[in-house]
Amino acid sequence: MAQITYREALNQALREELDRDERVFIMGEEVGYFGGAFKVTDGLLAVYGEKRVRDTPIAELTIAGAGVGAAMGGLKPIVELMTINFGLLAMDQIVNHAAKIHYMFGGRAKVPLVIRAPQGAGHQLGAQHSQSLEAYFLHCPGLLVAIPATPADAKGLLKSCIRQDNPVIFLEHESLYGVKGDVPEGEYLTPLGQASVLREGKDITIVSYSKCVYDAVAAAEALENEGVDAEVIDLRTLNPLDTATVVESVRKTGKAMVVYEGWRTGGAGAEIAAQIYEAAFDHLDAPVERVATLDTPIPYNARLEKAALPGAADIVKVAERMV
Amino acid sequence: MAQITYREALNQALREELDRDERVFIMGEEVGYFGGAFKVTDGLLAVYGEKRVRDTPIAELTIAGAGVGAAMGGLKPIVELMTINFGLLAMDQIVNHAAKIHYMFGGRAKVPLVIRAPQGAGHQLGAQHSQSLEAYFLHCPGLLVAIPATPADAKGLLKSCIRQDNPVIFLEHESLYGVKGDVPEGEYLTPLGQASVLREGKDITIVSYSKCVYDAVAAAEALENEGVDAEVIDLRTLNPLDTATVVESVRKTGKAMVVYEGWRTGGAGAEIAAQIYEAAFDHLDAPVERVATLDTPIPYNARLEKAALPGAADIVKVAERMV
Amino acid sequence: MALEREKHIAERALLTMTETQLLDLYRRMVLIRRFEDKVAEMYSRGKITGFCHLYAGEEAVAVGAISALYDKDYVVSTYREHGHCLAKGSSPRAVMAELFGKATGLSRGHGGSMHLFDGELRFMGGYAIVGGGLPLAAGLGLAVRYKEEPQVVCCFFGDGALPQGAFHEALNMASLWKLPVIFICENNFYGMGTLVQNAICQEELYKFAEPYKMPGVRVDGMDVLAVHAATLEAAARAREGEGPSLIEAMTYRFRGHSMSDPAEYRSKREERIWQERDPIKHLRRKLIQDGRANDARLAAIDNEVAAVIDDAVKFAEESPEPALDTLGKYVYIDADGAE
Amino acid sequence: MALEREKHIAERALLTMTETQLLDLYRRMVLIRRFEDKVAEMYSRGKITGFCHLYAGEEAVAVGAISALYDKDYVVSTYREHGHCLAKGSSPRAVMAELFGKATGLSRGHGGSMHLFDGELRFMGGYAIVGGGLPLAAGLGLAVRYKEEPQVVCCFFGDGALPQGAFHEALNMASLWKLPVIFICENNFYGMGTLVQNAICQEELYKFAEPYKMPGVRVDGMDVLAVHAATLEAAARAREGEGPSLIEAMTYRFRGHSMSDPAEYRSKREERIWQERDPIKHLRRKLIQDGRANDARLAAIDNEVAAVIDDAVKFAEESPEPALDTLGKYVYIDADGAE
Ligand SMILES: Cc1ncc(C[n+]2csc(CCOP(=O)(O)OP(=O)(O)O)c2C)c(N)n1
Ligand SMILES: Cc1ncc(C[n+]2csc(CCOP(=O)(O)OP(=O)(O)O)c2C)c(N)n1
Ligand SMILES: [Mg+2]
Ligand SMILES: [Mg+2]
Repeated sequence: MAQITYREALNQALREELDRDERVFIMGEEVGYFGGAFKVTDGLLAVYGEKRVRDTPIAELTIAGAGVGAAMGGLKPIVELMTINFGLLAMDQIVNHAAKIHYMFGGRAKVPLVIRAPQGAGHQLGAQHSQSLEAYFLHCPGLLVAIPATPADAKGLLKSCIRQDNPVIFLEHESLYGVKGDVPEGEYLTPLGQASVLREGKDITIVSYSKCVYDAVAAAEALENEGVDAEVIDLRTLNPLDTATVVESVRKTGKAMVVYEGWRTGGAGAEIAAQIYEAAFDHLDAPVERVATLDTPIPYNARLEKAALPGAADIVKVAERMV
Repeated sequence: MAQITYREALNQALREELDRDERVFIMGEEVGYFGGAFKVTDGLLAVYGEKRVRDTPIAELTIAGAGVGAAMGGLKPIVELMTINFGLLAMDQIVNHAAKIHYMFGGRAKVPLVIRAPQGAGHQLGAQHSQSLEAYFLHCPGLLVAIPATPADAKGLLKSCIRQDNPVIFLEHESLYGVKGDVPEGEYLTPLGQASVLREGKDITIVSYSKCVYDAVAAAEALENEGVDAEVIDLRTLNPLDTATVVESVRKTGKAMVVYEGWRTGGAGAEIAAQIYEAAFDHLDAPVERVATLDTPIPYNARLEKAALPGAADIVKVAERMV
Repeated sequence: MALEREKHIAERALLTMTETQLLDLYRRMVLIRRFEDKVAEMYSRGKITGFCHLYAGEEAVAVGAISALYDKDYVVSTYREHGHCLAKGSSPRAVMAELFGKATGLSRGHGGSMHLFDGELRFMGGYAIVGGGLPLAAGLGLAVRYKEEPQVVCCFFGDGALPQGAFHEALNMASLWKLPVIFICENNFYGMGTLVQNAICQEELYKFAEPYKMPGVRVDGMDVLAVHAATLEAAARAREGEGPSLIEAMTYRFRGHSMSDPAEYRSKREERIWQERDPIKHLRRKLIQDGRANDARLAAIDNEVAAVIDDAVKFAEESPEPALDTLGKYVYIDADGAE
Repeated sequence: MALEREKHIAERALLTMTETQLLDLYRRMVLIRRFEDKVAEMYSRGKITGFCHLYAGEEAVAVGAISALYDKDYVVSTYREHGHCLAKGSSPRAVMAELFGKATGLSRGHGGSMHLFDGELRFMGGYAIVGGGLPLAAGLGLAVRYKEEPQVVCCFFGDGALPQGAFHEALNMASLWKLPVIFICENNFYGMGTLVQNAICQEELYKFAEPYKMPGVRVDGMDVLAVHAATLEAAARAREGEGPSLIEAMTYRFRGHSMSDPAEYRSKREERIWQERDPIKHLRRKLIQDGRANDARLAAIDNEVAAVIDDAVKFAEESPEPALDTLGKYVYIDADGAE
């Protein structure tokens, strides 16, 4: 198994699926000549040509909508939104169209579309460039939401998403592109809707996804020194949501914390917590804690930004309070 | 006190604020000559003229954005989105602009903008016209969310929203426009962030907002016959969220249910439940239940639509299970 | 004046068409009219519910345009799509059943009046977001070009969609990539109660084509032959890889915006003027004048159509409601392709 | 050719301007250039972080346009807005401090390079969503007209914003309502790495003005006087209630898209050609040729400006970071107006 970056893993998944299926193509701002704003599609234009790696104008609504149309026309588009912040311009095509079409036409139309978008804060990009918006997409029946943390899952989930027939929002974290990890070469599929238990433990369950998974693991290691044995679960997809794995863990530990980078209020953490309560209320010794971004737009100043975001230290602090 | 409809109450609030403050004006599709798609602005054009009651082209992104700009230019715009479904086209101006501007400019700019929009299902309008999207706006620091259930609150909240200086999403329910209730004449302000206890009870707390409040009250009456004494709380605003009133009630009843028309998963109910758990975990005898719309786009067929939506019978059934 | 040239072309079309073709145009227009009249009746009887936007008065646009296409060409439409769907060839039974919310409906009762879809006939759906169909049409055009197929995509939308950003974005993308899309704007002078000149700074909507470097023409949308001819031209161009066109068809809806709109913003006089230009009467008159058909033949078609519509209603009435368990179906497609 | 007429007007502007005015234009352009050069230096030293888009090369556009406005006129900008903000008169200290993320910054360290705001000077902000400022500008124009004030709104955006729906929607609204907005497109040939002709089907961007029934002109964006003259004309029109205009200023960014972009998609040759057309050198040459200023006077300005910039850096360096408790401030405004 090769150690490659999250970025390379995505690039590999794209190559393999472009090779595998003629109907797969990529479209988005700067995905071709520029190789992608975050270089995820680097080198693909040279190999696959303009037909399959298509630069678009800056027009998010119609980029997404053209993806929907192309999918209905028999292709398997992979649309890159340069970041999810700009995806707010495409909400109508994502929520009113992509997510509704299969259902409102009684199952007679389908939209096999993957929309990839980086998101997240941490680079002082300010309020309009630092959002984590998975909660919007989670609250939208008809739309799958994949949100990998590791290079292996970045590859495995992307491939799985491309192969299935529902519209998916595939959210990458801008801070993860350079992260390295073991990634199986060639055919490797991560199933949608299966969380992965990254670390077993018996004292507390830390549920997370995307970048915060690394904070959770770091926190768990720190907690180990204090004699606290934390289990860390990476959800990998938010829809489908693997409640079973989470609940099983909580039944064992009796304590749960959800860690994510979206805003605390109304975020995915509330949903995950609600599902834990609903399925494991009697096993819980304390309320499920949410460690998330403070309810403020993200400030530019480095110190303020850091203070707004959740980190390993926050997790440790909350865990200490809980056990 | 006069018995007037929710629609008339809104119309009254608009008239009073137009009279009170020269900077207040209304803009949106069909708000003038047509009197509003739901006739909320009926008769206003004749009295206030085109300057203050402005018909716009169909261009939601720029209607909202022009509202933001006009607010920054010293006016107090009230923007009507014909329904919140079309508001998805305006998400960029709402989330990336209206909600961020005050913060990202260090408090030096302000956006005193009210965006009114009807929402909700129940009239067989199909998947693209039946959504309840308050959860998106709840998950957006910088944006207030008002969502009145009664005619009195429709008036009182709208006036309060117009008078303050933050951007607000003001969500009306399409099924409530014809509902009548006592509404104080003249000056009447409902404070933002204060839930109202519509019915006191000691056995279970039913937290709701918007149209579902009526279902909750009807269910509470039905439950009374079965000897179950339910307390019903209408949140009235989701941001600010009056957790204190809810928690106080739950401390008393030990059981809580959240009833709302958004989709179950990732909806406001998860957040409300999470806050209840966080503040009153030790007082809860059972998990907080969520009675909400099933996780499917809204179908056209009447029977299916009804089955997808939460109703009084669902509340009763869940309450019976809980007590 | 843009319309003059188009009129000549329409006259030529009349001469070159066979009688079968002409009668087929007539038949399709009558089918739509009768269908819509019946829908209005069924709506007032509570058999059809929700929003319902009728196409009566505009038949020449759908029929003129779609008759200029091949079967495998795609059509994208709006919430006012019964006419487009029927013109594309969908079964009146399945359309009526959908409006009745029945399991036998085109969208299995999940869609209703605003969301018809007929994939086999490449009627790619009615969408209820103003302007929402244009990006989809661009995407379909992209798929056609990608697969190197000869099809075109015909995208209908109202004058009300012109001010939407999606219009601009889709026209740019289609032109930039030379996609085979025919954008047909049904200019019926109103978007709900708003006159076109209160919604857009440029009343001659076809003029928007120019900066996008595509042909823009205005045609008489009450003349099925004029629409047909303009669409033929646009389709030929699209098939030759020369890219999209914009056609503005001047038309009029004989009824209110939807079943609940009495259209009080329009004058009786205006309505009368347009009713005199009824596209069906117009074609009927022409056919008889030119000796291409006689009264009896046309009356026979009228009767035929009436029977088809009655049958459609009967079918819809007798069809079952969708089973309650279909509520949760069609939200997702399983890995094995099941729903 | 659109540029020819504009060139004559520019020549006239040179003749009619006072020496003070001309030197002020020069001073402002030099100020921006030196500021940006210093920002690049500070960025590479890690004093400035995040995304940072420099304006070097494009100074003639901001300075030409804004010098044609009155103080109370509004300016709306993008993430590449240091130049517009300085041209509008903001203190280099407060701008630099903002880039340093300091409490003394224009946006108190909450905004950074992309989000400058100076309400008193009616610099209405830099926005980082491509096309996001256009609807705001329409709204500001509406406010001006509502209050029956004589101001205009000058809205800057890049060529990359042309394909956005917001462009179309805002131009339509501004024209329909005759709003006093001057839309200035800074056509620097690239949106990030994408050539304008790969993003929009119409390379002569000013031609988009026509269907919106507003004047559209293309000006030499390396000639401050040409931009100034075109803006004066548009502003006069707007003030007279005749509505918006579109100005396309042909310009070039001397650096990459942002500090992290080496601009590998551009040829050295192309960059050299444009550097020869440096707007500052261009004005300098003209002033000397026409005897409106001499080398010494211009050099004195250069030195003055250098001192201002050094002072700005010193100020920014020495300013405090925002207090940690400002993190939760400015999210909402309390009922009593407090934050
Ligand atoms: C984005 C959006 N905004 C508003 C509406 C509400 N609405 C439905 S139809 C309509 C008018 C559209 O007029 P036009 O495009 O001219 O079509 P016509 O009804 O005349 O065929 C409006 C405003 C909508 N469905 N979608
Ligand atoms: C809506 C949106 N999409 C994409 C981006 C990413 N982005 C930032 S600047 C830029 C290029 C814009 O180019 P242009 O408008 O020509 O301005 P320039 O940078 O040349 O001044 C892009 C794609 C964004 N900020 N906003
Ligand atoms: Mg119309
Ligand atoms: Mg550019």
